[in-house]
Amino acid sequence: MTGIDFDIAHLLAGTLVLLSFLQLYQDRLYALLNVFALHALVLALSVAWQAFIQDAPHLYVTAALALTFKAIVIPVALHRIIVRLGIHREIENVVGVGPAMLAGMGLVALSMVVMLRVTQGADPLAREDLAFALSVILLGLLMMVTRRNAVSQVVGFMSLENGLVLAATGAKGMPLVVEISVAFSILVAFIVIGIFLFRIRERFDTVDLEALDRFRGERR
Amino acid sequence: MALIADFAVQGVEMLLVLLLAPLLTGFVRKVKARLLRRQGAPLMQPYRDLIRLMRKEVVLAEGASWLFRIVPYLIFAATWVAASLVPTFRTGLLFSWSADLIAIIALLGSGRFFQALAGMDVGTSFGGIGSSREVMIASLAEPAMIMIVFTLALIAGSTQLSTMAEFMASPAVGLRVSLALALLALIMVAIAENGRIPVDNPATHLELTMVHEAMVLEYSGRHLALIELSAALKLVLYVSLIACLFVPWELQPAGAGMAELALGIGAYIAKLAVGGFLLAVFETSIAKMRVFRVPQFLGAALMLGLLATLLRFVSGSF
Amino acid sequence: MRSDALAAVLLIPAFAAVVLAAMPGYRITARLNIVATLATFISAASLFFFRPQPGAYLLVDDLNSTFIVLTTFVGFTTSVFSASYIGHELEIGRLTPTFLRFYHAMYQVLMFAMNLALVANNIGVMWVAIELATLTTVLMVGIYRTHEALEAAWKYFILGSVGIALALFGTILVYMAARPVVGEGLEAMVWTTLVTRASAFDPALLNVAFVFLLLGYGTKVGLAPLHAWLPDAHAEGPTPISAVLSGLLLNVALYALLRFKMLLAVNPAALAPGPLMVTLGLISLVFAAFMLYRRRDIKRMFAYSSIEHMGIITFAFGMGGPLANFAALLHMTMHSLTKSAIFFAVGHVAQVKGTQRIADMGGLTETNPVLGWGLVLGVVAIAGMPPLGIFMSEFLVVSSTFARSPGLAIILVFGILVGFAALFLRLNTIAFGEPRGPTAKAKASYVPMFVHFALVFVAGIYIPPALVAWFENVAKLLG
Amino acid sequence: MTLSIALSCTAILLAVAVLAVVIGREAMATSVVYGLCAVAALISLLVAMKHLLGAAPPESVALPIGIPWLGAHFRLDALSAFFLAVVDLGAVAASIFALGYGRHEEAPLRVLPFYPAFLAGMSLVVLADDAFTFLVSWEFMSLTSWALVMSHHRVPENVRAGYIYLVMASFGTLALLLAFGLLAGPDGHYTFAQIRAAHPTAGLAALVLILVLIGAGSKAGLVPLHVWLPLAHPAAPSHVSALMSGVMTKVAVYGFVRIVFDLAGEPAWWWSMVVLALGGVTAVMGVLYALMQHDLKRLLAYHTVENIGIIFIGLGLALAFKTYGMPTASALALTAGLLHVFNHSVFKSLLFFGSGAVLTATGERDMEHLGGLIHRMPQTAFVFLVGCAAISALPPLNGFVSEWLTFQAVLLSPQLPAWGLKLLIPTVGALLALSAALAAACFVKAFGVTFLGRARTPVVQRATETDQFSLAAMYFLAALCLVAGILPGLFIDALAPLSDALVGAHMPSQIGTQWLSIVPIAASRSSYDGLLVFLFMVLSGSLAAFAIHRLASDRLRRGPAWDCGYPDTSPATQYTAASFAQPIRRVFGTVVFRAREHVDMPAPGSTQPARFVVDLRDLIWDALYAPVAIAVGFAADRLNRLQFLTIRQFLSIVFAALVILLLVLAIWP
Repeated sequence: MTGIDFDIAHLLAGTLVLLSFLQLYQDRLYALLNVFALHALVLALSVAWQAFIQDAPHLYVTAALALTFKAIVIPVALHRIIVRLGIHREIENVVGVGPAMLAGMGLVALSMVVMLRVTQGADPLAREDLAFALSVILLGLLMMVTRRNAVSQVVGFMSLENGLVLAATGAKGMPLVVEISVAFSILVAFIVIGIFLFRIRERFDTVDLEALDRFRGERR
Repeated sequence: MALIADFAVQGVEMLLVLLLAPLLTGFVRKVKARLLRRQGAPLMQPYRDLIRLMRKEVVLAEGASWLFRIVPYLIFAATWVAASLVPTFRTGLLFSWSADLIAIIALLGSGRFFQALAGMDVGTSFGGIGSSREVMIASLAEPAMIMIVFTLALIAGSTQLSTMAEFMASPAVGLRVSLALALLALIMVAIAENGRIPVDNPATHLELTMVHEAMVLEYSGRHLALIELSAALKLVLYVSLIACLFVPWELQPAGAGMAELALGIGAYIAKLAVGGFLLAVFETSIAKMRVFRVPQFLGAALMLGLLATLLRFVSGSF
Repeated sequence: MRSDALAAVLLIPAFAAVVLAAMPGYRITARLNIVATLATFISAASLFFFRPQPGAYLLVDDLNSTFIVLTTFVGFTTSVFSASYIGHELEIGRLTPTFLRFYHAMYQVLMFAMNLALVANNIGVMWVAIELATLTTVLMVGIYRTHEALEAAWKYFILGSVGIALALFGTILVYMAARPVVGEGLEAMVWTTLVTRASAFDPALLNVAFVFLLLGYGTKVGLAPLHAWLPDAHAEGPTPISAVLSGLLLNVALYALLRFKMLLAVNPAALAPGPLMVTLGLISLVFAAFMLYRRRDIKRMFAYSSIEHMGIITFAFGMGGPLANFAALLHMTMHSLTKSAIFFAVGHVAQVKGTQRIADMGGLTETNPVLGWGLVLGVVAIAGMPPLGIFMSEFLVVSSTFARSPGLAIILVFGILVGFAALFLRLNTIAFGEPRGPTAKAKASYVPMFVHFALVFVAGIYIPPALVAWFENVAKLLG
Repeated sequence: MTLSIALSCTAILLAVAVLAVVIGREAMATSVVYGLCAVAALISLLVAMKHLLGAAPPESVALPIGIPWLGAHFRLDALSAFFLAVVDLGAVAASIFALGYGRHEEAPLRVLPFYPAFLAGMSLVVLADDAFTFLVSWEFMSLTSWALVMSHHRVPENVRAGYIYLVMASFGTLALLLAFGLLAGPDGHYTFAQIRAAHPTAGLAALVLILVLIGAGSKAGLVPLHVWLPLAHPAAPSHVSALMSGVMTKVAVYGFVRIVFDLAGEPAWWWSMVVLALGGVTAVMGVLYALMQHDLKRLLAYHTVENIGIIFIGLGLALAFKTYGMPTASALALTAGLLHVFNHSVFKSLLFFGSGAVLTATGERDMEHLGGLIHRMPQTAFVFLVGCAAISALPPLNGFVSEWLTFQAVLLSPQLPAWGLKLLIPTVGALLALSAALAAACFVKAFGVTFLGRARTPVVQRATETDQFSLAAMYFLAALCLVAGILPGLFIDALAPLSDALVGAHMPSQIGTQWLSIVPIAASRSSYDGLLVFLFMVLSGSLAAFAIHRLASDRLRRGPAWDCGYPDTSPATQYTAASFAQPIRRVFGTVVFRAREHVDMPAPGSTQPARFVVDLRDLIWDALYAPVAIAVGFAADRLNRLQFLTIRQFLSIVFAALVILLLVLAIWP
């Protein structure tokens, strides 16, 4: 693999991490959705690039999937839902944006440390990619746990999954990547539908545990 | 031949304690009366009482059960057997090995057990008072007695009364702290066990103060006679126990001749007299204590006994 | 013949799923369900005798063959139970025929998924299968469409999906670790290849991989603190599903974890997986033991007891060594049988009493003697009392641990005792005392329950040498 | 051969248990089950006695069950034979008693299946020869007895009792499990033979001793692990109470002896001190608790605690002598302890049978509602009296013999070099004497209040003498009390091979001695002859009776009670159990139980009755058990909050776990 290939792949992966940070930074739903669409787009690009440099045509399927489904369909659908359910546009954070960003920094550092312990013998592209992928995943999780808003949590989950796809495609010659990405898209679809079905306006939280307690009398 | 002689001696011993028992009681009463400047009943009075009681018919309370009727015989049997196992004028009695000092105490214990039961049999309040107080006293007196036995047994290296007595007679004893403690404790226990002042008053019929009398309140006739006799026997037993353990002088060894035996008997009667006199003096010079002071009195005895035993355990020289 | 049996294990359920989805009518579908599971069980049992060669995707070895047989067997008995259970649900109208078809189809899909996860020789396939199983159970948990059921299903779904993601990342990392050694492509995901070459893998990658797999599959195993979905899913879903969840799905997830543990065990430079599993196991045990005290819902209570036992098993595997591994395998088997049997009993109890509130049950041994004593027997068994099987495994675990590291054994014993006390505290209110609640006789088939108990009892007294040899091989395999 | 017979008897018992489930509803089920139990136990009893008296060599057999590569090992040596005999003797008596008593059972299906299983469990414990078999049988015994305790489950107290019992039992079993784990080592050498060969290190053995004291002690009822016992034993049907009190506690003692004297290697210097101290405290505490009771069966249960204390004193002395290489003295102490094991099993079963008879006749366990039963049930009263006298250690009955031997052992102890023992043993001796005296007091109360006096409630008037089977069982045991009391030599000689095996010496043979007296060391030192004492008492008593009736009067007239001239009073004026114990309560209770007496005397002229309330506090419960319960509840409440987190919060926990693990990896060297 030549240096330029490596640099481009590296660049795209880095961009994904950056975008994850941007997502953390957003405090309005629409903006968040837009950033996520961008996130998915960059993912599609990087997957396509991987397909090109690994000349693994099946990866193009994944790329296309990411592009159409995540970058277009889902954001639109979520827009609709927001309108339908009249979810107000503010994103409620558990911790403020600033602390969240700091935590994100910490997580990225952590993933770097963990991944760079991998011996030099391993394929450098894999190493860097994995490091970025791991940080994307962690940032996604961070988003899920710091945002109270259902939609933003879904977005968090999806960017987490983008990280997965990034890792999977980065893993040269890994079988089943396409299947996995498909499976995940279905999963995400389920979640979105679920939100829509259960009318989860604000957050996962209010699919009430209080109800559970009332009916089951578990709380003492 | 020797066996027959031993049998004879044992028999004499049993009869002796049986016959002397009322006399001792009478003697104590007489001395007490004298000390109180009273004429007092004659020495033989207890015998007369016993005989009269035996002749009288028994008036049995309605609630009384079969237990109530056999208890007097049980008590008498237990006390008599116990008393006849204590060497009085001669050690090495034929059957002395059949029960050691612990067993003798246990025999007295069974006597008391049944007496307390009899006290509860008729179902009167006084019987209950008597029984419950009696067992309370016993529950402290018996352990104290066991502790005393431990001390003596550890000194004499045996719980066998004859052996102990022989050892006590021998010069090997010497003067020991533990012995003194044991003697003191033994006297306290003896007073309690025989229901003498200050623990109990054999002469009282004041409801709230009596213990022994309350238990036997419902007895009459021959039953009462047996119980009185057993009480007298018990007194003799304790006096002769103290005598044979602490003043074993003129206590004749096994296989002694007639003359020595006569001497021994004389000495024994003298000891009884002294013991009775001292008891009378003590009783007249002290007031009865409240029932709930008794535990402290007996607790002191128990502590003394325990202390003596501990001394023995820690070093043989005490 | 050889590979046929293996194929059957997978194809029968898949096919049955399609058929059942299409077929109306309660009686016939229930029967068909039973028949299908029975057939699956038979073909699985035949794997004992004809073992196919491991392929690129499928594998049958000592470790999983026992699991397959166990899974298919419990699946069979559960289907028998579910026939009588679902009948009652239809009568009282908690389920409509449409949902019933769905239910039976899903049941078969679940069986398929679990079998696939067990026989998969490819870590990717294994992952897919387990996720499939998870999603199916999510759907079945929500089948009653009540508020609580949907809530539980949703919770399960979300937490499950995150677990899925973590597990996948772990799988990818394993592949990355394997690739330089094994070479690109399919081979680098075939377990049999991996385990032979793992010693040369990059330890750092393996470590990270194991962390993700532990958390990912650990969520499915229900180890505290990843357990949150488990109690509600058990409590709100149909009881047959609770039985399958506790009895089988947890095992399957743990089995996956074991595979990767073996992978790490081969590599000397990698961190020892033992301590991690021991820690998680003890946490789950003690935590669940305390949680048992405040439970008022009978199914939730037994769900927590499942967490407790999963903790014990994980702990034992973490300790390692022939004794502990043997004990863990035995415990796994016994727990599946016992716990599913308990849920059979609980299902009927809940139907008789018309509620799952423990406070509304009472004097069960008076009103429904068979059911009541069955439940007592089950609790006695699950609490680890002789002469039932769990006592033996707990005996082996505790005694072998105490000699090696007393501190851990003390914690273990403490947890067991606390859980024991809690279980019997509740049992007393359910089974004894003055009868409470409705006392109608249950229309139930007690056969599956007592078959399980019979097996557990026999295992407590006598384990056939063949099985022993089996377990011992596996114990050695696990190191 | 003998072993296989014993095992097959156990198998028969298990089969009977299954049979009971099948035929439980039939009318004749009771007779069939208990009859079969009696027969099986009898056979096994004969076998055990043959093995013990014949001083036969140990037999062992291994069955291919239990832990596969280990198998189930069974062994019949002198120790197991003795305890097997004790178990089976109790079993025979209980079964015969139950032939009559069991008819009154309202829910036989809750008793019949578990009873034979319980018997089987107990005999399996004493026969087991490897850790696993031992523990299985041990826990099986607990389980079946728990089921029997729960047989009258509609009474809330019984359910609570069963619960506490089961938890304590499992606690003890886990302790024993840990002990065996230590003895067996990491690679699982579970057979007793391997354990004997192992010789554990000192620290290990110390830990084992403590664990065994917890495990066996909690089953035997050592203070402070006794709390379950007075709750559980009375809750069961009376013949089961008899077995639990008389026999099961002895099985626990067997466990202690087997492990400490046989398996755990050489005792350290302090072991005997712990055992002695526990024994002394247990003896006194047990009897003091008993004195405060007015429930007859609970009183008996507390006396079991006391007697266990006495047994452990004997064992502790044996341990002390063994430690300092005084085998003969050790043999004496051990024999004393084990003889008391036998004696207590006899008279405690007898007493529980008696209480059972009273219970069936009156439906009352509370002594305050009884009284005067001696008129209604004279025979029961008689045998019960024998039992009371025996347990109060009155000569010439058997209870006295074993306590006498224990005292003799105490008198040998000054030769022990250790200073701690020099100070401890006399104190323990004092405690022993105290407990004996208090026991006598307590049984005066028990018998006096229950059988003597006048009836306190109408139920007594309806009472009738109990059935023939029960009487037969009770007479049998009463006779045994007397025989063991007047011919103790036979029993002591039977224990010789046992003490040889455990402490390497035995008491001098008693058969040769004159008049069948018993001589622990030497005739000059001490000797006791129950037979002669008995003869003397009979002789002098009957002599007196004869003489008086012949020479003096034998006239007798019934009249109203004198009672110091008070008019005929109501039965309510009698002394009750509480008032009888009041003096002793004043002496000990204020310290031990924080006993407080509240009197509220209404003003003169007011009509409401005066009240007198005594409140007793169980300090052991307050100090040890209540805090545990509170702590568990507290922890449960705190952790229970985790059930109610939101999904996001759960996710955060997962996230935190992930980050922590990654951090661990990051800082991994």
